[in-house]
Amino acid sequence: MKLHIVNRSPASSRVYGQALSAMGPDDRLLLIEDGVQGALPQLVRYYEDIPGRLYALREDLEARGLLGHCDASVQVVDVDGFVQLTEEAEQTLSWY
Amino acid sequence: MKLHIVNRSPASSRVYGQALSAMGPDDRLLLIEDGVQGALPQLVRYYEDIPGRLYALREDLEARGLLGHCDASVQVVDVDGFVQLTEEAEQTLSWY
Amino acid sequence: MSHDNDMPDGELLVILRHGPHGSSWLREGLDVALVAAAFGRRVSLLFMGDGVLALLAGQGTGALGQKGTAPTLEMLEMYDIETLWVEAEALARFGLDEHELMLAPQALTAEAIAHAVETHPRVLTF
Amino acid sequence: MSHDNDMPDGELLVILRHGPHGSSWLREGLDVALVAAAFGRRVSLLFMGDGVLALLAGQGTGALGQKGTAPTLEMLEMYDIETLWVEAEALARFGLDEHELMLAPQALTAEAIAHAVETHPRVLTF
Amino acid sequence: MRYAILLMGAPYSDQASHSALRFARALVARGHRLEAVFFYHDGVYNAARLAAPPQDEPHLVDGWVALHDDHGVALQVCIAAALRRGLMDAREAARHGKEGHSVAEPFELTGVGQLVDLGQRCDRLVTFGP
Amino acid sequence: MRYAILLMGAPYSDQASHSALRFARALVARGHRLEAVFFYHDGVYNAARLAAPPQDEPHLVDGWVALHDDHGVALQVCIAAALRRGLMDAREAARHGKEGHSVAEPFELTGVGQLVDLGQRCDRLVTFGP
Repeated sequence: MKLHIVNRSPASSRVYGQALSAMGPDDRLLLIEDGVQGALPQLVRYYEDIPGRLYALREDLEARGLLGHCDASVQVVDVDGFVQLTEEAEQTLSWY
Repeated sequence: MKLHIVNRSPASSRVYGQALSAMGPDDRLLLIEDGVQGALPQLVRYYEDIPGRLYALREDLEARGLLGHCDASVQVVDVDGFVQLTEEAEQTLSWY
Repeated sequence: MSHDNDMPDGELLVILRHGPHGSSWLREGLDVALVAAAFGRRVSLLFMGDGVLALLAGQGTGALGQKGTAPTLEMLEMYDIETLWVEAEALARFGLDEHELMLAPQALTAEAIAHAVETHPRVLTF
Repeated sequence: MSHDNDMPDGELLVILRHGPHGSSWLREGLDVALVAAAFGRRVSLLFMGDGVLALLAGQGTGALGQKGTAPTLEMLEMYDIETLWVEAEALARFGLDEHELMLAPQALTAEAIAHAVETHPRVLTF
Repeated sequence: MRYAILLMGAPYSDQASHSALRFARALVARGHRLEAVFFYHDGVYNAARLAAPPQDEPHLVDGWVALHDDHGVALQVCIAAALRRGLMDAREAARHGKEGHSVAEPFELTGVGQLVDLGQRCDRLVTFGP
Repeated sequence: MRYAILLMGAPYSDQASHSALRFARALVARGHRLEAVFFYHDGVYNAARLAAPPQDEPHLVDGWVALHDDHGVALQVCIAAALRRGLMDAREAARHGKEGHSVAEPFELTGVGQLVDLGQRCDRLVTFGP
């Protein structure tokens, strides 16, 4: 199981599609930085193919005032949880 | 008449849409740098709403080996022609 | 029409296309707008694309505690920047309502954006 | 399956997602691949997204006459980098045919890309 | 006509600096007056004194300096964008209690007001972003 | 576990450097060993000796140096990426016939081979791009 990290918004970049292409059936995807926009209910559909495996970084949601706008399907983790995700994955790939 | 300059490819960025939103009926659009990918027959459809007003920079097409792949609807200009386009326009806007 | 005909046309339109915290574009674009206003230019601001998120209420500090741009935006009126626009299409894309935003900007359709660009002698994009 | 079972699995997969001349990403990503190969690592290269344009024949010099990355790619075989892949979907997006490309890379579907990522213990994206 | 260029991309990292220099040369070749290049955002890195690109790549700092020397083009660097990115002249270094400097001559550190001023008094302002 | 970080974004220009420093601190707080941060592409600008951010913003250079001093994290800067961008230590400056230096201590100029080595001997390599 690998952890994919996406820091770009699906509203402005097509990088999310590259991450999805490269994901195996157990891989997880973490949204950070401007990537957390993908956790909004209107944008989370870009990630509909990976139900239960989509995470977003709490601190980056909070900084942008987006925590309260987050879709219920997204698992919110703090930076400590980010580290934990990297522990659990064999390795990480970043898509920027 | 204003000149809009786009340096991102419509294959990887959504910036082309911002440029199109901001264009008036006589405005022109010049593709430079990686933006010249938009002159390919498969990508030129993103610019179908501005027929006759789409330009691409010859030097940037040549550097990428794309000159021979360019769609016939695109007007190819060299950097001297780029300067000329800025002379003819009241002002320029860059979308990056 | 989405622009106010009572208002004298602006001299400089600054288009902000990036959200807070992810990059310095928003701050650096705002700086240009504030300095131009301080120099007496009539400045209009358009929040476009991800830039509309700059206006979202309830922003916090950044990854290392930096304060972000929301405090600067709250001071905008002091700088005599009174024309504040936001791209309607971007609001819809994010599922945001005009009334959830700080500073009560006016929402512009794509046509109104083209008109705003046309009527400003100088436009800078950030 | 799009990968060759006779070939030992690679140790490092370098994914190149940018075309030539527009940025230094392609050159800097290639440098990592070449150095890793020179250090004896088994390196695989995947050209993905705009990166497929790196393989287009007939590239020229850059905006100020710089030579670009095509000459480096032509030397790739000397570095014992033998696994060269290209994203099939990106080729289709650009309307390019596998046979128009330098170096005869193998086209991979999205599934084969996921498999390539899965089987390499280390993957770097540029 | 009187032109100004606004450059916001870092040298070598993306094509913006190459494009801007190429455009600047074409401008003066067509007889236009290029008042200034204003370096903002990551464009300020173009002023780095110690830049040492490989010999087979264009030397951008030298290119800008030649444009200044041959055509009187002012090279204006936004001071706020520069300081946070580690670009200082000797005067700023002294003010910050540091020794040395990192900005090449004749690049000059200046405020964003200069950009506003250029936008007003030039016929055209052309932006090159990353 | 043994970690390494690959950082490729310029400081202040985008969030990558802030994110990487935050992640680095969280790593060591959880008891992991962070072997090195490797600075590549525009990440090399994090090593700029004369960086002077406004007082109300985090000082990234100081943040990296503290990580080195407190936790023995190596700060490795790709020399090829650095030289073309104007980042040199005194030795490289002398070799190029220039005076002064622009890289802060204890950042060290090194080759891409170090990155390859980190990728091999660390359990995790986490990239922060722009």
